[in-house]
Amino acid sequence: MMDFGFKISPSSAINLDNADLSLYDELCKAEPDICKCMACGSCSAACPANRFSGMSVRKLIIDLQRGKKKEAVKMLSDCMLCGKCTMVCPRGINTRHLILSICKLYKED
Amino acid sequence: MIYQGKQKIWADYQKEIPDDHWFYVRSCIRQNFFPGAEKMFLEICRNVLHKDFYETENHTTCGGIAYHCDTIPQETVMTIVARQFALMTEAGYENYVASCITSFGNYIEILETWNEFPELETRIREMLWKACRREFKKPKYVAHASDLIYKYRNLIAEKARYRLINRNTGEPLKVVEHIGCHYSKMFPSKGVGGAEYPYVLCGMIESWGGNVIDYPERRHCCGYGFRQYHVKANRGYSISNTHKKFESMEPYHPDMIITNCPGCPYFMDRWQYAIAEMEGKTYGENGYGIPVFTYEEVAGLVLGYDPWDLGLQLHQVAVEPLLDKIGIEYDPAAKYEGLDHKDLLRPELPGVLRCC
Amino acid sequence: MKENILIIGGGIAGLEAAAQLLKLGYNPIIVEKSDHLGGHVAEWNRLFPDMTPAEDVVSRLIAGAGEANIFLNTGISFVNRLKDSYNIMLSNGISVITRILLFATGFTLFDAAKKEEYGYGVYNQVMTNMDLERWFNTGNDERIPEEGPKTMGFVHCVGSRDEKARNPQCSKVCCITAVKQAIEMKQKFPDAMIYCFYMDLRMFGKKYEDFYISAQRDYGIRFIRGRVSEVSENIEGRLVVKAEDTLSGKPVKVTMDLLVLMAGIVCNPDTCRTAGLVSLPVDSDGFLKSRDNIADITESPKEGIFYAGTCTGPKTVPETLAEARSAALAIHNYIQGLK
Amino acid sequence: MIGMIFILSYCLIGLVRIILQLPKEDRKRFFMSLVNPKTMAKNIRDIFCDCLFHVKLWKRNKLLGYMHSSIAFGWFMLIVIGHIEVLLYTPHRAKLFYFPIFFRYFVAETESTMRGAFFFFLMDFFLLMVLSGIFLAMFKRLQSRLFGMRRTTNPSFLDLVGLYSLWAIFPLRLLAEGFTADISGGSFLTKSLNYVLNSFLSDHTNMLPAWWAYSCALGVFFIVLPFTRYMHIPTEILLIPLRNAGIKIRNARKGFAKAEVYSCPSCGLCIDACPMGVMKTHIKDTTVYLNRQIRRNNERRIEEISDKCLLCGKCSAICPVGVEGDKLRIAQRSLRKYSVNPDYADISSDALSVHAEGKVLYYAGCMTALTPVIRKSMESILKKAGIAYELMDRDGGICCGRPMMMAGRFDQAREMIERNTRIIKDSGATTLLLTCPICYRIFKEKYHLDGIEIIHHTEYIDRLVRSGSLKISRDDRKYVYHDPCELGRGCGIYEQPREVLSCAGELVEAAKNRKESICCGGSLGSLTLGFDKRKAMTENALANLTVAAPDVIVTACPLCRSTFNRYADLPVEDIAETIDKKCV
Repeated sequence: MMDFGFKISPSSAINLDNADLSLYDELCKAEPDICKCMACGSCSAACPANRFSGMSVRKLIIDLQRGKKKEAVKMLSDCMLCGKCTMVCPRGINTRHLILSICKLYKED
Repeated sequence: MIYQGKQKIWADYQKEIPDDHWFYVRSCIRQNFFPGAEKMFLEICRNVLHKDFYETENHTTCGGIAYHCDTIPQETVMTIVARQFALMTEAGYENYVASCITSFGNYIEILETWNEFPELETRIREMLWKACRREFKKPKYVAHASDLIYKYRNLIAEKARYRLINRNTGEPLKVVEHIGCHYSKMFPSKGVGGAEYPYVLCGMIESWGGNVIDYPERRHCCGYGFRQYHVKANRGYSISNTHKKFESMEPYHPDMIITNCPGCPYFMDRWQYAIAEMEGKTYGENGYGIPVFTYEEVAGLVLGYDPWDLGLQLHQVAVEPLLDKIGIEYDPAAKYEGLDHKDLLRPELPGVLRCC
Repeated sequence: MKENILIIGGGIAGLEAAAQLLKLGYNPIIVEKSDHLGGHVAEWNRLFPDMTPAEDVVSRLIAGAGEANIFLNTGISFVNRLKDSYNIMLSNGISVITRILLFATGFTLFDAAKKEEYGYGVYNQVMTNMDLERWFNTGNDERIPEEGPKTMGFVHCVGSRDEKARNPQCSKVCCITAVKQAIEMKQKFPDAMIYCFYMDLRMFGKKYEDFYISAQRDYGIRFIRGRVSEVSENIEGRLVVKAEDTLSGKPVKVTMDLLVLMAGIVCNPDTCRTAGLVSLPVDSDGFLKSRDNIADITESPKEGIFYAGTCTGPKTVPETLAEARSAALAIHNYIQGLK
Repeated sequence: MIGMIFILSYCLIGLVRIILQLPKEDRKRFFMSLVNPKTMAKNIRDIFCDCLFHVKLWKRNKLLGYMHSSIAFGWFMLIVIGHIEVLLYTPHRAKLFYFPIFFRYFVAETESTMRGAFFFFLMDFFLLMVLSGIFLAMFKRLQSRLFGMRRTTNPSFLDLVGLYSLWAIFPLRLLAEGFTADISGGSFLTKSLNYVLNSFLSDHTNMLPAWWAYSCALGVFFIVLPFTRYMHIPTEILLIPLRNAGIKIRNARKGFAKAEVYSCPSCGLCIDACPMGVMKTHIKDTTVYLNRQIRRNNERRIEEISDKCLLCGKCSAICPVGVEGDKLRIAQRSLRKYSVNPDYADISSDALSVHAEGKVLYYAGCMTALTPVIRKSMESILKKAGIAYELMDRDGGICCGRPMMMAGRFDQAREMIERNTRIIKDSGATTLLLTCPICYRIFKEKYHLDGIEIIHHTEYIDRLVRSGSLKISRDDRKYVYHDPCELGRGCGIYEQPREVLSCAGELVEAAKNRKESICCGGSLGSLTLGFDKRKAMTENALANLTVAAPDVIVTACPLCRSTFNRYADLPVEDIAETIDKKCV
């Protein structure tokens, strides 16, 4: 293949048709409240790890819903499980247990 | 797809195009990419249809390419345009037709801006006067050259030697129409058929016997995007967009692509070669690409002009399979012969994309 | 002799106002341009948030206004201003003299075909909220496959909050309607994947938020924050819907079998024409202008002309009914004051 | 007879297994402690107090205490005296351990001698004592409320078999001895029964079935014992010396944890103690059921029970045998396998470094960030007292690690501890001040800050008040102090906050306080309890706090504060807020 000095980059668009949501569906069974997230961002704003790794439960949930497992798992790297996100969630989602469930279900690559 | 629904929209976006007496301005880049196209436009309009099309050697670029590359300010591009209008006024014309889509968009944008901000127009008049002591009247009608071919499409169809039909099967050819972004996306009412389903090329295809393909990424840019290509660091972005378009049209197996913009045919033609080299993928039949034409070239083909006189040998994607499909006669040996039968030499053939 | 009160529009506002005016001892005359009473609500199937059948609401209202004079298929031809009353010529040739005019002219659903990029009327599988309600009522629409759509979507704010659609206003009820319809579709087709594309979710009313939470958790409806940019048809005739998923900051693409456009509420052009007959002013949002948008929403700036319902802006059914009652009372007080 | 052999061998094997399962160092420590006279004395004392006299139960409820000690001590004495009798009368038979049990059957003795009468009396006395205990036990089955227990456990089938055979042993013994009393002799109980029986059943042939029934009941009891809650009787004897040797839970299922699980008598005291108990649905998630499920190896339920718990530690605090429900659960949680494991390597410490040479370093913690008033008040107090201090986590920092620890993820917690330790040591501070008991507990238990004093603000304020650096004005408001779980039961701090508060106004007590204080329901300990499930617990805890009609609820934990504040009708304050307002 010829090197032109530039490449065809894969689309950054999320294609929901072929997003692999099998793990997410499994997660939904374990944590049905995950669907209640309305992306208010309280969790991210309160998160002490956000400052270090951009950890955000809001983004985490969205990423999982869009099948972006890699990005989601990476975000968990600095989670300290302090539980502040659970304290502030206006929809009463047990984000702390959600994180543990994700840690259990998903894999680091 | 409900065809009547589209027709209803087309009916809402009809634009008044005078029949005759046009001041014609060329594109900066087309003559290098597809030199036969503009020549064929004037040839058809003047010699086939006997219309009055005036052209002056004094006209320049409209400045649009620099404007869209962010290299000149708005006042500059407006003054350049004002000078073009002055040339038209001096020549005694009121109808202004541009060969280039970006020019067309540029003229429309500037005229609309002047409508909204008359003080800007006054300032530009002053600047033009200071710069070259010229005055201008605003054109009564501004059209893109494809608007005129659209207008004359049925006249051309009457005189046509060929139709866009597969000679072997009798089926209409599957044609992708690609409209330049600056044609009607900025001002939908200024384009034939509006922005969502522009009719300008569809009308030609339908009159000349082809079938229009409506594929999901039909609205997408060809990938040129001015600074996306001109800045080398962005070039991957440019080709990625072209790639996306081809991926989207691929399942429909189009026979050809018709465009009405200077950049689009060039990039859709040349990037097919680059994509083939990068990905090993071709989109036409038997390892060929999908031939990409300007509307003037297609008009010339159906009217029976010699493909090599239309400059089709300058296309990267080989046009011969399509010519064979339609049944257009051509002399393969004459492909690389100049006007004076001088040998133009044969280009090196690409490794992946099949060419003749 | 009972006092005549002319009510323009036989929708729920007109019917409720007529019922109240009857009780107060007046003679309401309803003029309705269509062939049925109940307006848009009569064409609806069930109403949020308790899934009340629209038919029940309308038939109750019609029963309440039973003794009023009702002219169907009738418009207003012209209006003559007399000294202290109006002489109104109806399209059926009858003329009415009244001191009181009540505009209950309602709204028009935004013409979804105007949002060309969504392809309503061009693509086979694009419909509006109204079409869907009609299907709930009749079960007859070839856009909806018998086995149900595998994937479907709702586009919020079609013709609302959109300057390009010439309606920058929020239509107020579409958010909750979309959630309601999504739930109903999920109830009918439990295997369908349903997306809602929204910009904001305005769950302002009683129990709306519960409805929304239930849609998310119990029905698994996926909400994507982002306005749909364009819709295309792919080679299989399925719809390719593109939007930006603004929450992840990425474009999103999904292929669907059905797309429902939540057409918004815009001012009824007939309202404006009729209002023009008595030179009523139009507010900046395109709806009729009240004397005061806070204290006197049911009163026009003109003597003896009153408003009820969505002719002054988008409203829910309970709001419209409350306003109709309020207008009836305002009329009563006005007439008392004349004596 | 078979029963006895079975149980003895079973216990022996169990003992060896548990001891073998202990980590090497623990095992060594255990054996050393056995020969150490001090711990030996303590072991013997504890075994007597706990296993025979049930001192803890006496303290809790006299009836319950009597029930247990009468059965245990009475039976123990029966066995001891029985042996003495055997030794005295038939020394050659002493080797047969079953002999004393059926002594009356084998030997006809005389009560006419003083010595004989004395033994007969003692035997009958203790038998009566046991019987009274059994009677109480039967009564308790029906009316547990009278014994101060609102709810008891739901016994399993084998438990019931054990229970009924236990109940049957002593009445049958009485019956059997009653039949033989005229032959073998007896005292006030057996003799009088003998007269009654003889009055209508004069045939001695009844004697044999009665003795058989007695021996069968005894046999059944011992055979089912290992599979029932009565296994706690032998296990507790092992648990006590293990505990006294300072051994802790290291493995969720082996060694010390196993000893604890088998020591659980299924008494169900923890059911009433559990704050989750306010909702009926949670009754089966209490420690007694955890122990039962661990014995049954029901993994699904073990996970469910251990994840739900708030880790308030109250069950451990009141457990008569000392089962540590909270620690057992954390140990179960640590068994979970996670495929995603956070590590904090990329957190830059530079941004978090502080300079606090010779000063007090104040670590507010994550939860305090949600109740900034605590931090503000604490800073204000420090300023008023003229203390030089530095904040460690003004813009947030690394979590103390306790929440992670509670989730059973020790490696992650340890990493956070290391990171924080470095920051604190590098700061040069002399004192580490904490306003959050959750942080405080882990700093106390797991951090090694050599030389830096770790102090909770309740202690610190108390010290400031005592030293006179802080003057508090009194008012006539009534304050009730809520003991946060991690501070009270977790770290044993009960009195300092009360000292401080009694300077500020009238201190009243909650119905249940100190060691028995009720968790606010907001605890981070529970992994699975949803927000909606906690409301009832908070309201119950509030009801407990407000019995003495206080004006203000004062606590010393940011989490308790925000949890109570959500549902309380009274103002809820952190002790720092209260004191800051009252500082002169």
